[in-house]
Amino acid sequence: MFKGEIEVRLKEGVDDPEGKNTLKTLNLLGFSEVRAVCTSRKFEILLEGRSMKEVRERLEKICQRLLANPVIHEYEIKVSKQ
Amino acid sequence: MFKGEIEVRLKEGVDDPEGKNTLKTLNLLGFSEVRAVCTSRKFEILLEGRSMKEVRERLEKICQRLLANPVIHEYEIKVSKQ
Amino acid sequence: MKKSDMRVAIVRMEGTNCEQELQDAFTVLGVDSKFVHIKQLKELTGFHCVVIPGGFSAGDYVRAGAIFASLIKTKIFKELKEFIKEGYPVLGICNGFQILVEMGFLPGKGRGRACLAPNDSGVYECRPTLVRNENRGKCVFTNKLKRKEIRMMPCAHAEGKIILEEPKKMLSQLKADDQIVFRWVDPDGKLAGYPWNPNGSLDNLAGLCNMEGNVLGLMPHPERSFFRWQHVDWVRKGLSAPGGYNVGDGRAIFESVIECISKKF
Amino acid sequence: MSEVTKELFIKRSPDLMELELPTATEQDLARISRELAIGLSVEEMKKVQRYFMKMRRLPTDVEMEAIGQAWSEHCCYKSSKIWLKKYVYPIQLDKIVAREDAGVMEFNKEYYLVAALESHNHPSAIAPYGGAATGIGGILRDVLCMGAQPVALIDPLFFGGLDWDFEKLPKGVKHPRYLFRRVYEGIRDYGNRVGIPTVAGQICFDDCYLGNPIVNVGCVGVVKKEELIHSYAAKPGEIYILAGGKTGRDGIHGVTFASADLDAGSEQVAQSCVQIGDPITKEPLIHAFRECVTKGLVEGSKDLGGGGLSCASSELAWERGYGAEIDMDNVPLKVAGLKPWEIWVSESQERMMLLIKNENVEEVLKIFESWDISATPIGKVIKDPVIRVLYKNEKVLELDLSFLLGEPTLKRPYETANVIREDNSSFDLPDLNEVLLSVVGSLPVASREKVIRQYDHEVRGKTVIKPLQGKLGFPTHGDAAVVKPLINSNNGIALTSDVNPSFTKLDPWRGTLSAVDEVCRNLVAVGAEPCCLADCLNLGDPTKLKTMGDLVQVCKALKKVASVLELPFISGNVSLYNEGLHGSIAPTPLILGIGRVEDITFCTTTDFKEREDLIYLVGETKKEMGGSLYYKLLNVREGKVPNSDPERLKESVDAVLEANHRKLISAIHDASEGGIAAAVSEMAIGGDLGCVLNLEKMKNLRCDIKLFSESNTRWVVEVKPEKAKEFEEIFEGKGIKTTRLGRVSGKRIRIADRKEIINLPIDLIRKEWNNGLKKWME
Ligand SMILES: Nc1ncnc2c1ncn2[C@@H]1O[C@H](COP(=O)(O)OP(=O)(O)O)[C@@H](O)[C@H]1O
Ligand SMILES: [Mg+2]
Repeated sequence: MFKGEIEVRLKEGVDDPEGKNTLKTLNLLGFSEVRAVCTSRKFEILLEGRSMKEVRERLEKICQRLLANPVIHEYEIKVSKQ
Repeated sequence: MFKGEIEVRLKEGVDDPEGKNTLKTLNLLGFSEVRAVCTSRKFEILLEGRSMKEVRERLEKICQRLLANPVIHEYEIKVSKQ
Repeated sequence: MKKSDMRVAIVRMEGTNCEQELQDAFTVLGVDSKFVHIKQLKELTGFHCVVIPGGFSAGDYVRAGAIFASLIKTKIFKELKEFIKEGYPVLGICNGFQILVEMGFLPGKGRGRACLAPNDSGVYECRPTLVRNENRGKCVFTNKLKRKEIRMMPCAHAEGKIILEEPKKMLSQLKADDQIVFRWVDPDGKLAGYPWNPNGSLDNLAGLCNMEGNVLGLMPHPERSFFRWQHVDWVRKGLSAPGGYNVGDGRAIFESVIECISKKF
Repeated sequence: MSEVTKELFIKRSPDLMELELPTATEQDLARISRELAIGLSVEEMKKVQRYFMKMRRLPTDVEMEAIGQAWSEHCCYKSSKIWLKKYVYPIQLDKIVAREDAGVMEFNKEYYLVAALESHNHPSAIAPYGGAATGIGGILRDVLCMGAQPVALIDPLFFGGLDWDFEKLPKGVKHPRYLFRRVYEGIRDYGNRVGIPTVAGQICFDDCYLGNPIVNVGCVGVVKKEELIHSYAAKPGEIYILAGGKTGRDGIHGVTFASADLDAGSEQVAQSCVQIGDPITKEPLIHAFRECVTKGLVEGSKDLGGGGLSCASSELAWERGYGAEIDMDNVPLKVAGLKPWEIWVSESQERMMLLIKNENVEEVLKIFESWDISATPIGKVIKDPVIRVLYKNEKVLELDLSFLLGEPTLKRPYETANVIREDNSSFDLPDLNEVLLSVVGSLPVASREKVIRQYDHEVRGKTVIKPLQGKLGFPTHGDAAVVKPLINSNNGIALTSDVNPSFTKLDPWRGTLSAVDEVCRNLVAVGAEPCCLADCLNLGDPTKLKTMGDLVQVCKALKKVASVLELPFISGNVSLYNEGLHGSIAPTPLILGIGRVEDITFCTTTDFKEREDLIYLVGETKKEMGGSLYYKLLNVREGKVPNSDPERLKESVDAVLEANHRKLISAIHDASEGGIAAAVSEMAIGGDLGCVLNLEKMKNLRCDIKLFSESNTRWVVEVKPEKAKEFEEIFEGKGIKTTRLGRVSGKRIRIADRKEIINLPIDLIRKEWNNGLKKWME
């Protein structure tokens, strides 16, 4: 069994309303030292496979098909054996 | 300037409907080797501060005040100097 | 107090979006209400009831209600606490419920903590739902409802599943102290699963009040069944209703609180 | 930038380029247009060249960009304008109060109704979530800028087949399942957050949309008559105030992008065109703007959509022949370092332009401030019809508005395609029980519940006829949704949208007539009198003869039917260059129908109400099976597309409305995809009541055709036995056929035509119907 950790985040230059609103709130809450907030999403995926290489390729496909949109997202994949 | 990376995730035992839905979809899309999906959320925070220690304490507060709900969430904080 | 002297504060910020229909409800019943933006809210004197409407305060980013709750906490927490202590009613609908729970007003001090987690379905659920009045008389928002009476109040939320930190213990406390106000039921009045329990809430909980009964939080929207023509099946059943022509199931909540204010203050 | 082109660009200051246009050859002109990505043809570039030679100076890059935006298909309708002007715009013109960013009509004595309809196809193809979300954002602003309170949204969507093989998709093309999911999620997350209910829509699947989904969005609102705001400057001296979101690099070249074919390279190019909506800026923007309107502080207004600041400031001024002077230094920016041309044409979301009298500026700024929304004066209206833009004390643009907005039009060549109107098919009668189950479980008919429930269709508490209706716990589809926008009036607005691409693909003429027919059927079914239409003409590449031929056919058909029905087109949009994997999409003239309900307590729904009530069919059934669901399921590729006779439609509409006013209708559903079989099934599902029908009185057709024909102008109606006579007389009096088919009964659908042909429990039908689409959405 393998574990894939995928982080999907917005590319630089793409607006992040969630980050923007969180920043605004933190400042209002008195955390005036906070300068920027970016949000991203992580998926931890347990999956079967024969090799790290094969699993990585499958995870790559999973990102392309479902989890990320190359136009606005970038993603990072880490694979480990369980 | 410091960078805090905060990962907020559901505690074990708390349902993760988003993870469950993603798992179902992946299976349907033909990724039958996928066994489990957990999701979590990451906040990257840029902030000023005098020391790693102080910054960590502030981030701890930020989690308690806003980013996490102790009933369902656990979180992890990483700090680095920028 | 006369109805014409009552003033209701409807608290809002960017993203609250059920406030107009809420105001309409009070207006129809002859009670004056005022929208107050959380930015401008400095004191509660002059108000006799505070309502936090549904919607997506601050986009519900981070977590439903989290941002609104922490803003109230920094801005007017003490005043609101005092207000509640004096016995004035406070109502949180949907997002408002999430906010009251986030702030700790529900289930209340010394009661353990609760949370409104994402629906089991994982998605937003906008549907007609039924709730049964479980309250034995403590809650000031349901005194116009009969015990065990079933009412239609639609739900519309993505995070409404009530989770208790220590489920067993807290549940029996809540029961013992008459803090349970509404449970989701099916048309036969049974505690059914999805979709009648739209979010998978523990023990079908849909609404809770505090120990004193003057703070109510509920996931369904009584303002969306204030009139009979808001019911999904009014064309089948007609507009005459037990309470009168075009009276919807949710109206009793507003009538109850108005009656409570007029008696108490 | 290539070496050759580089020489044509001259740096005038760190932020500004000038172009060596006078000496440019045809090749150079083409290259410049390409490098700047402004999408102008060589002909158009020559026109620009001549203008600047006359001016005796070189154009700046800001000017070139502004012209590129203004002359894009999206902004100036150059390919479609002559046809719209000839056929569509003149219909019932006197009923229209204004046709600007949104259209305006009378609603009741005190209020106007405001509506707008637009496409968001290309952005949604590459960034479905953001694309669909900003589509809603944009249409809300269109309605808002007329001063109106938006009250309902409607979202018609078209995707490729959900079962398309992943491996057969070229790189960069997204799978329909991904697109479908991300699009409705985008609509959900934006619409729910801004708190305007999404009450109606349409989801259609056809492989012609592979690689190019159609995402249209409509919005209606209401405004007190005296609060109507126009999209033009009334007087020189009025101050331009830019309100809402900040300006950034997102959404640059959106309109030129919308006017180009999508191809594999689009993903890269497109990144900057993608706009991200922020509903949590929009929601308070609505409140703040409305507050300014109700206080009478706004003279004119326009939303910033396609073409950004450039289009909004120019068009506001030019409409009444004035000009504008804008100082770009004051435009609030998201990030530093934007070039002036980027600021000028950025399509960043959540921005509105207001025209305010000098003495009111302060108060307006205060109102926005109290809502935490940025608002900044950036210029003023001037008398001369010129637009002048300053940046860091430098004039970066000065153009005659008559040149910039002079409406370039093209009369493109076209060819009318042949249509087949024959049916020589012959096949054995299949097992109709099985067919009925496949029909109700098929994508065109199956339940949309899983999507509809994710949209908040009840926020504002004014949705009196909901998209899902029926007995509690037994939801079924309605024909149109009705909102009751005003607390003190029982007047309602009914909304629906239709077009069946299976029809328009085979026969654009009849397909278009059918779309309007269906819209009217749906409106009168809830008890609404059709009062106006809006159209979004989604078609392929206009340089193709066939596409232009289709466009002309569509416009002519709209004129024919709308003139008879006396329905004006209050708003509309043309989206061209929709080219999918299989070439041009089917011509998709999406029709939005808006009806007026005098008293919402007269509204009717589709669910069967009571046992022993009679069931009628209104209208005539013919063997018009081209593009029908039944033929598609059986793989029969013949048949003519159903025709629609506008005169008969009008008579029928009046008759159904009369029956409604006399309260003779217990339930009613129009017959469309899947014919009366599908209609009856949905009526049974929602009432949890079955029926017994006999089709013998429908003459001269085989029983399967009777069941599944999609002939237009038909309804299935439930009528109380004691009202049967009065009901029949109304239709008889107008020469419209009614056929008594049977009665409401039991928990099964039983249909006979001499012998029994259908006998199924409703629970089974409901199960298939519930799963048909849902199974693709897990
Ligand atoms: N096919 C059409 N039918 C009717 N009106 C149309 C059509 N296409 C465009 N219009 C109208 O032309 C005007 C300009 O359209 P458009 O530039 O898309 O508006 P905006 O960009 O302000 O939303 C609008 O009033 C629009 O409703
Ligand atoms: Mg516009």
